[in-house]
Amino acid sequence: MPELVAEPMRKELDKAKRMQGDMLLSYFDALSKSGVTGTKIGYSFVMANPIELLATFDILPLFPEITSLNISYRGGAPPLIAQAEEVGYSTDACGYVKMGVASIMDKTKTSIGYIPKPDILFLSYSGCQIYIHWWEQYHYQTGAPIFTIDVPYLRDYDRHVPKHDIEYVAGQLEEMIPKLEAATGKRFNEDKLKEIVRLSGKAWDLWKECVEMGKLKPTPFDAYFESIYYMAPITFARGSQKCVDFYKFLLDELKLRAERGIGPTEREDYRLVFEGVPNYPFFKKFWGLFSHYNARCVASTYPKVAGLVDTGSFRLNPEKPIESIAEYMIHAYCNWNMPVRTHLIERYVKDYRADAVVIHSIKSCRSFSMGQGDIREYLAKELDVPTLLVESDHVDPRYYSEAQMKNRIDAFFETLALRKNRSQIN
Amino acid sequence: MGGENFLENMITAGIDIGTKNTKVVLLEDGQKILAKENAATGYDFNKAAEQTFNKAVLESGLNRDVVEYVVSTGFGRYRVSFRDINVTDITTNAKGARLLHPNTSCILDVGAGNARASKIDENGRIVKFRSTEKCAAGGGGFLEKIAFYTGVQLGELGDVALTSKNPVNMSTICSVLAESEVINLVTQEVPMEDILMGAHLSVVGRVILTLRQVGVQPEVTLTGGLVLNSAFVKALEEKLGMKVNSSKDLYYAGAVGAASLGYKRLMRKKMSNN
Amino acid sequence: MTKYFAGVDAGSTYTKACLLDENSKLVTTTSDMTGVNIVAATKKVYQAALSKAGVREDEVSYIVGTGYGRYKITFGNTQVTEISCHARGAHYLFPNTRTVLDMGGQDTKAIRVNARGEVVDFCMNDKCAAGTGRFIEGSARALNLGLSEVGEISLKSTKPVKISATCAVFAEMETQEQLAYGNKLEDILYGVHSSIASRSIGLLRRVGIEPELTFTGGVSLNPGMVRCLQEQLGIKLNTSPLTMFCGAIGAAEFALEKTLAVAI
Amino acid sequence: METLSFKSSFAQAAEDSYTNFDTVKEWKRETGGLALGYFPVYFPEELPHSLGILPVGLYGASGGVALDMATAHTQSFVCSITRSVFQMALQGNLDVFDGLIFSNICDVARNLSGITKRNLQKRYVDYIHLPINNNSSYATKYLNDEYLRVSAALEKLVGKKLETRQLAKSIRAYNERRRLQLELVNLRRSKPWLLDYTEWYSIMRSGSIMPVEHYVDQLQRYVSELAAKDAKAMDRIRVAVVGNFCEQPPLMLMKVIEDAGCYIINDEGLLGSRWLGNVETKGDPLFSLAQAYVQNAEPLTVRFHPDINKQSYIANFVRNIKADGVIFLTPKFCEPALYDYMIYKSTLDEIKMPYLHLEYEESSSSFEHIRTMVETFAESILFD
Ligand SMILES: Nc1ncnc2c1ncn2[C@@H]1O[C@H](COP(=O)(O)OP(=O)(O)O)[C@@H](O)[C@H]1O
Ligand SMILES: Nc1ncnc2c1ncn2[C@@H]1O[C@H](COP(=O)(O)OP(=O)(O)O)[C@@H](O)[C@H]1O
Ligand code: SF4
Ligand code: SF4
Ligand code: SF4
Repeated sequence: MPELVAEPMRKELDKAKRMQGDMLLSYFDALSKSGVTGTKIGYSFVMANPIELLATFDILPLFPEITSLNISYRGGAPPLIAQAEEVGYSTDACGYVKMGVASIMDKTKTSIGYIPKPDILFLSYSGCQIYIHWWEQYHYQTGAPIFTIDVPYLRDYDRHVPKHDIEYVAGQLEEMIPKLEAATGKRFNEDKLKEIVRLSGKAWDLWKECVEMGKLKPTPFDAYFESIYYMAPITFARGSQKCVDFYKFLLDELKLRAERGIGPTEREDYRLVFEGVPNYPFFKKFWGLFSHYNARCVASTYPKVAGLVDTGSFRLNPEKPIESIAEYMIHAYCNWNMPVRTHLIERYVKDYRADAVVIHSIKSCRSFSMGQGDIREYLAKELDVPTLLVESDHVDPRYYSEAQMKNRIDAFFETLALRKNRSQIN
Repeated sequence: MGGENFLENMITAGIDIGTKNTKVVLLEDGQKILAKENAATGYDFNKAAEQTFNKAVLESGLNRDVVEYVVSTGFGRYRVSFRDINVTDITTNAKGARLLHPNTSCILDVGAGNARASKIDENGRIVKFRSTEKCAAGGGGFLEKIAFYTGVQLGELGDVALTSKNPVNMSTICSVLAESEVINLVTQEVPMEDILMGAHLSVVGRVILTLRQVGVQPEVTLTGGLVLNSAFVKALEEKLGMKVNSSKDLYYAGAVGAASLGYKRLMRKKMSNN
Repeated sequence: MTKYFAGVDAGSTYTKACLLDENSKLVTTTSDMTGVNIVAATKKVYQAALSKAGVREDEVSYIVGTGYGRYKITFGNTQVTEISCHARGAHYLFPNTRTVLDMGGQDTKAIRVNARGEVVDFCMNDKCAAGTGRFIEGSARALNLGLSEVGEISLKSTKPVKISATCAVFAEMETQEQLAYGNKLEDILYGVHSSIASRSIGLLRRVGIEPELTFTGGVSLNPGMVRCLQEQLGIKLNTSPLTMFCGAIGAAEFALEKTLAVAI
Repeated sequence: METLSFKSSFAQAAEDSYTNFDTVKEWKRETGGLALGYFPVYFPEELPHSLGILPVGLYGASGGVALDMATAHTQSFVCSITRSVFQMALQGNLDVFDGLIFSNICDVARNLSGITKRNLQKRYVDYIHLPINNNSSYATKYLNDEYLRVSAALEKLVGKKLETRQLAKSIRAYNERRRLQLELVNLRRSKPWLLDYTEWYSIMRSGSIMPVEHYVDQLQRYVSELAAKDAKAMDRIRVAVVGNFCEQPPLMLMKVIEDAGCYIINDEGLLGSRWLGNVETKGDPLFSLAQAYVQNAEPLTVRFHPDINKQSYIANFVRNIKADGVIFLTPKFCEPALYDYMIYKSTLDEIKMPYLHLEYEESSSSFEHIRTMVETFAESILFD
């Protein structure tokens, strides 16, 4: 990251980022101690998980997506991917799956330490079908049982959810309660669930306020590259007071930045909307290719994989915990059909007064990437929004070619500069 | 016909038509190499086979008619008009490797296009085999391209690479990407030997994956064009952490295996005729 | 004293240079293999352009570098990506250009431009659908043929073979397998050109094909490729012996413009 | 072999279902009915059928179309069937269909439904979410409601109401088709030399384009004639082909496999059409249809079965069909197939069943590499 703001100031303004880092470390620490403490580990997905229900039973959730991306961010992906490919996983398979499977093979130590094996596999089938296959791999690898919540895809192009979908998801959540009681030996405590849901709801509200700060011109933060740090607590710590505190803190920090007129780059020359999963192994380099042009992201889709908080599509309600969790689960980003996803991006461009859209496409994640070409078609051809589509991989450094990436991004900014100049003349 | 000696001095030929090179071996009694020749395959396979075969016959100083049985193998095996039979190159490479190195249990055959790994049991039977995944393909041919961009002769490629002290990390999986990465490295004026060694390591990385998929078990024998490449062999041994059989004759393993299989067929035929 | 403006395109295969005078008239073009020493190659090609035109170094007011090696052009004043340069160069040669297809050694680009030759939208090949000059070179070398021959030979095809693989790696394997089936050389080569053409058309569709379409880059010299593209698109392409220099010409135009901008 | 008179009509219909759909056009002209295209794997054909709509399976163009338009909208690292179906949708081959329906086979197909909708604004494009949690007591009720939702949309399309009696009749017709297809499956399993794979394939494939009554009629005669036939068995290995459940391999590829010394005694091609066995028609037929799916669906890669152990399933399966080996034939870039390969292969290793993994694209036209692999595979089993 370029140091454009004076160092002491930067430190002052990056407190939330560091706080997030500390939270993540203590979370990893709790995971690694689970063997000693006897805490049950429940593997879960970032998208559309009923984490509130797990927390009610004191199950410690482990998100292989988060461990994988962190390992990858710290350069630890290649040995794990190689290990998985040696036993037969294809180069075309999602890197998360390969890393996940390899990270719990015997004697594997990852760049963030040992990853505990699952006691229960919570399968929320929402959007990404690879989830199912991934959990099956774990199931046959470790014998841990799979607890399934099937989440119907959003079929309606106006975002309408039929009643039977909500009934089905809520019904399955109800059915899971006795299973959880059996697995943990704990009685279900409805009040506890309600309290957790209340705290979750609070965190969502604060996070929503944070992401909408991107509407300010200039935006005080980068809604893609910085959000990727900020989005972590809402996933792994949701439902706790600590999580609520974090977002309070973050909101204050963002407000302070806005007040003082500073942000992640020296100036704000371009406002961008980002779509797609980032490339973790080259995260900072990739960011640098944009911040070099004083471009800031004002809104993006990926940091909302844990919940589409700013779309008004769900709201956690402590009085109706199960139904509102069901609704939350249905409205996961990848569970949305393509026209609805496309329109969300379109709305971001308008509401956040963006100059252009950047799509980062992941070769091995088809849940995101299939159809991104069509998003580009729509934005570029029908709305005349400049759109750049570049591709690499989320965890596998073998698909990143820096020179090619730079060339495309440089050229993109050349065209944006032309457009800008023209609109200033006109 | 009569006597025992009709089973002696039997000469068989193995013709291995690879994507890049055609290799021919003449074998006496399924054991002794009388001649070995190779030439570029080009685009007329039968012609390549014919010419290389004639050269081998010439080299052996024998008459063409004494070759009693011709086995074709390799990817152009169906296009050799004068073959008696054709066998796949996975089988012939395994046979050839075992003939040349009797303690072989894993064979890694790296040609121009892709790599195949196979594992054989104590009787020389193939129990498991695998070819590089399409996306991870690119064996010697990739190195040839790199040689071309960097202006190094193919024969010297390995030696130049071996002088590298600081090989670049070229981790890309697919050779389309790897090629453009090499071009970019050249553009950045990274020392030639470091690029070359990086390229070798990247190919080794890919083929080892295939080998590990069948299970590595000593002795490992390398066959195909890359036995001629010192850097490849060294990188392979280092990454595997074991010695790899890589005598120069193994370049002809496919043809040797083919000729030896021809000898077996011929024996059986003669015995039953007798 | 006349002033000159130079564009140097340090490509992956060829380095190209050109000079424009202050009236934007093309004075000269030169090219040579890039080879392994980019700095030397760019110097050499640039010097060749100067001596070919009889222009002294100090008569050149501004030099713009482009191409993958643009940061290695040590004597240049600034750099512009080859996407913007090809667009400008195509517009220079064919002012009615609205779409540019640039096929070079390393990548393929589809560019939509406005009436001023400015880039409106562009797309570059994804690796898995890469169809570039490199691939033709690969086939040429595999078949022991010269680069300028392959296109000519493919023109003789009467029964084209279909090469269906999308990625260049697989397509190369497939080419060789077609030989194993005993297909004729010209038919296979036609297949190679045709498969690359269809991949580039996919790319062109991403930006939208608006006439006139100008075909630039080294591969625009390949008659086999031109034929395949025209057949599949059903429209005529602009090409000329100069389209290979579009990158350099565009760069020189930028050099001229930059100087003008500074002067005003 | 040539004596079987209906052979060519099967072959023609199958050929027609790649890109032309002339059969469908003709049917529409004759009957004035509507046609509906559906994407693999599972689709309740009975629903449109009972409303007089002709359901037709969309199984890719088998290399019959250039993919230039699809390339503009989709990434290059997705399987070919999605790209060719999308290309056909854009360039008009699918104009004959009044609606297109997708279901949750995989992430790619799922997103395909949305981009198809965006590009064909006026067309009826729908998506069925088939439940995966089929041991939930809510699953059948959910699917029943989902079928009602789709029926309502179809009713709107034709301007007709779904009638219980009609639906029961449709289910019976498809029950018969499933029964006959299974009979043919068993016949081929026991005597694979009775018909070539190509022939077998076109019979199965034409089942997804021909009107079911007509098809059943032809198939009935075919099966009985075939059962009475005699042919010489060759010394070949019996292989099960696994993984080609969605994108269809080129027929030439299957021929290469058989010619290399194999009998394909099982394949997953077009599997959806034979999945549920006999569906109950007494009571509420719509509910029965939903229940049949939830309870009887065959385990298949793209379907999650909470209660089925895939490892013992594959072990029993290869034992029951007396396979000598398994060929995993997976479409390039088809992730679901690649994951099940991992689960299956560990079991096959354990029970010492030889297997081979190959990749294809529907448009592949070169098979040398595959030929070499399969020949070696057959050699290693035959000369054991
Ligand atoms: N003299 C040599 N020195 C180094 N490498 C060589 C030499 N000859 C061939 N090779 C390598 O071997 C590869 C060709 O191997 P070969 O087994 O002949 O291929 P195929 O069987 O596919 O035709 C070439 O791509 C090249 O990398
Ligand atoms: N005379 C020619 N005939 C046909 N093709 C040519 C000719 N000269 C160059 N090419 C093609 O052009 C490509 C190089 O194009 P160029 O635009 O110079 O690329 P780059 O800018 O990357 O160096 C080569 O790969 C080759 O395929
Ligand atoms: S395919 Fe994409 S959404 Fe699915 S697990 Fe992988 S990265 Fe996540
Ligand atoms: S370009 Fe590379 S990654 Fe893509 S299909 Fe080809 S070999 Fe695979
Ligand atoms: S072939 Fe595989 S990846 Fe493609 S649509 Fe079918 S199931 Fe999905």
